[in-house]
Amino acid sequence: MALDSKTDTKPQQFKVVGTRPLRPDGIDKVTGRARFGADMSAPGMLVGLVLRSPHPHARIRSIDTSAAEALTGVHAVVTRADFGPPSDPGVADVLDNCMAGDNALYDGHAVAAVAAISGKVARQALKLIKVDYQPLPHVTDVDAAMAPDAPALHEGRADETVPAGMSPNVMARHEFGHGDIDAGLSQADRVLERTYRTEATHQGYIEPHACLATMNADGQADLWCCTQGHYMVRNTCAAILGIEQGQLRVTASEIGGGFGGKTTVFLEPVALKLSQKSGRPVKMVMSRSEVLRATGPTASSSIDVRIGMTRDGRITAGFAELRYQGGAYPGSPVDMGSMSAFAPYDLENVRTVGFDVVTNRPKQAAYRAPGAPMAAFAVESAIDELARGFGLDPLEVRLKNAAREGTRASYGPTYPAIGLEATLRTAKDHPHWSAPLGPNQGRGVACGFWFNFGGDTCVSLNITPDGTVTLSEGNPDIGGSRASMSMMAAEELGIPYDRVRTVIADTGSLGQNEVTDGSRVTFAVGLATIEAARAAKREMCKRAAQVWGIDEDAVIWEDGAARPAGPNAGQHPPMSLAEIAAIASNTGGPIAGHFEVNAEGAGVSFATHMVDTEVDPDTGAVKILRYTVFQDAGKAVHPSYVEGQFQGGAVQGIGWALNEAYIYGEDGILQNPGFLDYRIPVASDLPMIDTVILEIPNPGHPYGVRGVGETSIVPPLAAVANSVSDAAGVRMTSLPMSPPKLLAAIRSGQS
Amino acid sequence: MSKIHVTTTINGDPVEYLCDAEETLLDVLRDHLGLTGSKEGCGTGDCGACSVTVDGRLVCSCLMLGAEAAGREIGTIEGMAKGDQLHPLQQKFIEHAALQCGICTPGILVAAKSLLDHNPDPSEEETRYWLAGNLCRCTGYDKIIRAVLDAAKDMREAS
Amino acid sequence: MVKVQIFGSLKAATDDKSEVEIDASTLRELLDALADRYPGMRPQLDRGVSVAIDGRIYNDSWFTPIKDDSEVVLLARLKGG
Amino acid sequence: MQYLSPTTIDDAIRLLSSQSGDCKVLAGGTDLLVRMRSGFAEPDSILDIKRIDELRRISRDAGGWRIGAAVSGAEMGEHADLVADWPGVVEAVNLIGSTQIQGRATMAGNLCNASPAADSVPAMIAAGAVARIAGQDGLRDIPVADVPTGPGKTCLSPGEFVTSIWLPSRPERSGDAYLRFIPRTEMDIAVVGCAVALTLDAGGTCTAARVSLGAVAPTAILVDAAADTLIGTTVDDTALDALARACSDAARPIADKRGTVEFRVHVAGVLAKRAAIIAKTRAGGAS
Repeated sequence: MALDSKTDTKPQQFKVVGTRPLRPDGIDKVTGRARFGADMSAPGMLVGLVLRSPHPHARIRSIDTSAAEALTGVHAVVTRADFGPPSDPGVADVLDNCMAGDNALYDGHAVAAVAAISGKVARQALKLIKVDYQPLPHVTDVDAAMAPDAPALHEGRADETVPAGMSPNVMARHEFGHGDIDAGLSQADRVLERTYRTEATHQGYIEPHACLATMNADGQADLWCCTQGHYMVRNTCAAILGIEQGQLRVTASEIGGGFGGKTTVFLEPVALKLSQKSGRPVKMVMSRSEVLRATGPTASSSIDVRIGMTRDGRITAGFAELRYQGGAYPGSPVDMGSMSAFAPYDLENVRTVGFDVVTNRPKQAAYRAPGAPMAAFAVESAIDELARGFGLDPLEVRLKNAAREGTRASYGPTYPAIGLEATLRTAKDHPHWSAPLGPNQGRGVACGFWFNFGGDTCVSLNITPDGTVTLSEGNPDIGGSRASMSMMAAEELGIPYDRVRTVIADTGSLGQNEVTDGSRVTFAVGLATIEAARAAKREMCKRAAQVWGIDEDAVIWEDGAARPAGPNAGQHPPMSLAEIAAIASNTGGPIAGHFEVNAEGAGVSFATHMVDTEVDPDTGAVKILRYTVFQDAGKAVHPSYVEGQFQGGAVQGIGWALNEAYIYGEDGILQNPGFLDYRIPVASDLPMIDTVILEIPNPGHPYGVRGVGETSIVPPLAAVANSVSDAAGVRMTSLPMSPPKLLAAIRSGQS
Repeated sequence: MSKIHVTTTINGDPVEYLCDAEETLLDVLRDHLGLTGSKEGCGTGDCGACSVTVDGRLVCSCLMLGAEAAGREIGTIEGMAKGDQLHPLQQKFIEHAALQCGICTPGILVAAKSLLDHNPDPSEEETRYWLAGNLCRCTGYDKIIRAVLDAAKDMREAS
Repeated sequence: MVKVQIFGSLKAATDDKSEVEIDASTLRELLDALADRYPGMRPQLDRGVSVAIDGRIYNDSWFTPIKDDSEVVLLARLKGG
Repeated sequence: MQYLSPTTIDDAIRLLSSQSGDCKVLAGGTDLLVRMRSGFAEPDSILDIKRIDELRRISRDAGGWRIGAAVSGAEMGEHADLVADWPGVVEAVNLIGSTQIQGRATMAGNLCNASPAADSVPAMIAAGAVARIAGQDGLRDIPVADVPTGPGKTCLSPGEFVTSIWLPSRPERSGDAYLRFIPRTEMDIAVVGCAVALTLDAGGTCTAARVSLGAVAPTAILVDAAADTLIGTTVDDTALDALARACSDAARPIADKRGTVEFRVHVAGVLAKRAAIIAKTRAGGAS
């Protein structure tokens, strides 16, 4: 359903929302009691392990599993031959990624799996599986994969949008925009053309994928796993295995980070199949190297930008061609990158063209605002270079061109009330902007945009006999959402926060819930929670009306109690939630509210980031000196966790900008499948990350909430690049700005 | 191949177990003893999620054999709170929202406690370097560092 | 009639028109009518699109009302992480 | 796999020589367990030397220091007298990995792992350290510089293991320093490492120097030409520039995922200069 705007124009007064209560799962998580994916076991459990391709691209001529099956202690071996065609063709690529079919498409691609009584026996069994590979030519670079003679992964799979004559690795072409680029560029005082490149980065969640599966011969199955969406896991696994969704109950463990990477399945269908075959529960846990080799990093990109600017800082036209490789299957987020690239700006002439390219790398998975950070890196770098070239203030130039309410977005629609301008003005007035810089230091700013979304949501709110409230929702708590749901329920019901307990229900207990992604949870699940609370309030008002013998329309809910609506309703003392709950059995039975919705109408959000860096001109080392995030949250339900999202996104972006990268050799093998050389930021790399929360209410949410999780990773790539370029005196157009790359740029700039 | 019989002390309790020679202390804690608070994030000593103390010394339990624990005093996250009394660090982590997903939290708490045992008044920089071996991907470390420094301050004032 | 803005890669199906007029009062009617009128658009519509109606973005809800003067923009299907 | 934990050196030698299969010596284990985990090492037995008391000691020996092979980096860092004598060596050891790694990793293990990028090795070479090796034929002492023979390879024979490292007595007005370059501030393997140990006379002129580079060749190297640029100078800017050139000239690195040839060659010189300045200051020279 579509939701009507529910927010009045006047700011709302909140009692619970906007405060900082302790999260309800805090004690479990600081004592080690919280159970994550790998923390569950079952009686009679077997250990499942996966055999992975050592080749970047190979035809699988045959797989001989007989010796492994004969090994004592081995209870099941599966290959692709054990899986029939999926019942939904939409998951064919997912299955092929979980277990290779005719071809191994990347280094680390699963080709077989075993279940055995111990990890030790399972490891021995893997060595006994004989795979006859015929190595094929491979390609891992996006521009190389677009060459006409590049080795092809999926000949003939391009969709109808791809012009004839392109490389068979181009799967789709996307185009957005309006106006006339050439006309716009002709009005510019300078047209900047640059090519920008970013490497693939991994979401880098600290918890490897893990699951525990039990599947019976009759098709009934239970699955425990760490995921961003257990309903998605249920539906995908059911389709892959050809079983009914209702027969598969999935329970989400606590989740040790996801950032988009746990929005699909890898081990789960394999574990279920191993369990079915062995008749025993099967637990599977990935190693870190498996996580890096075979689960989704984001796309790497190569982007050409052409932007025209007048000398007073007006952007006359913006064009970008974006080429993203998304690994071995179609679906890189180049469409999102193409839509978001110029989204912060009010442009008469704008066009983006995106190409979705396949290569011999693991299938990309969503990563926090998928596709947007690299596009923002390109566009925000170009704008910065133009602005500085004219001697203009980079914040002023952005303000001059900023999208605002009524601007036609680069991706088409007209913006409602948005917060970009507020973030820019706040940034300009912030002491950080005017703080002095020392030698070899630089300052950079960049803006970022993300859509956010809603999706299917189902919650159930139950009033217990003693007047406490349990809220069941279907989205794993990835960063404090139990707290924010409890807060919104408490706010709406007018009761204290600690009277509400939020639980994450399994797939057997609620209807469909969309994955925890798209920054949707506080928005969509929050909205459903508020509506469920409103339903419960209506029922409680009805019960009070019954007791008072008045019309139910004559009862209102205020401050946690039913009250007569006015003097005409009669003199009745307020009846509290606890009082109504206590007599629920006498007034009709248990009281509950529930709400089911496809929560459309999420509000887009914007951020501006500001960062100071210091560059060591002799080594190319970069130090982050100071960082400030300015972002519109709509309404910050629990400001501490909003700040946490801002800070975490910024730091992931810093990693992407400076040192994180998938490194492939000529041989197509991933060279850094571990946290030693896949270098995510460590505590000593960073200063405190300052945050400024702005609140421009989203009219699509009762409390004005916008998603906050993703936007924060969009600006930092460009902000850091602009800062480093300022500090080093050379323009950096390729990420990561690793010390060897930066030093080479500095030295070639000097010579 | 017979298993090794190990007698040791974990969180002050006498513990005996049998393990294979190649099993790590982390394997033993998680798979044999049900102490799943220590996490395996990498298995190579790069993430710190499996941090424990051995005779008071902070180590990665993934880089130590179970057999090596014989006669040692092992401290894990499960031993940090005393009954229903959270350690001040645990309390401050909740108050400061120093965890988002919580997977790195046990390792960081064990490491932070080890820091404060060595140095009750660490600077921000000392804290950041001490904790550099504990990866957190959610928080950007800001609230973690604040929580540790705040806990240190409270503990100094209380002592 | 509703004016619908078409994004670039769909223009091949609309004789390069970036705006088309469709008789529709709900999202479902709109998508059905587009697919009927412009069969070349059908594969993309089957793969999924998002639709911005008066600045708010919808993905699935068939009966989302569309007014004659609504601003309607087709978008690539949104993804998130 | 078998786990062996002797309590004397003699028992260790006996056990080591009696193993038929691949027996690996376990000190801190911070490299060995990683190799086992990734399947690169699959030993038949492991000989844990940490139960041998004398290998856990730091003691005065012949005017210098003897550091047992089972002494952890953290223990070295906490030994004030050792730090006062050889700050560069201890810093180099303390740079290895995280606080957690420091709780286990040993200097002898860092040497025997024979990585060209090992942090402690250039510092030990610059300090003139000597490794004591035990085997069936008794003990032998050889310079640390001669222990690694290539990536992952040492001069140790089967049945031998390092029991301790000896650092010589520190001459008057001497100082040492080790610097490495890593992309982050912690947790990385050195892309380049450089150690400088030098001695000044009363007038501030350098009378002796040793300069060693890591991660620019198959093993850490002692660069005599670099030392020569310092000796006889007051370690002034001219000497430092010459030092940097000599180190860059001596570097014969490979390009890999951690750095390019050009980067390593250049940064070898940069670090040498910076390390020499620290060593000079520590020797009491004017800064």
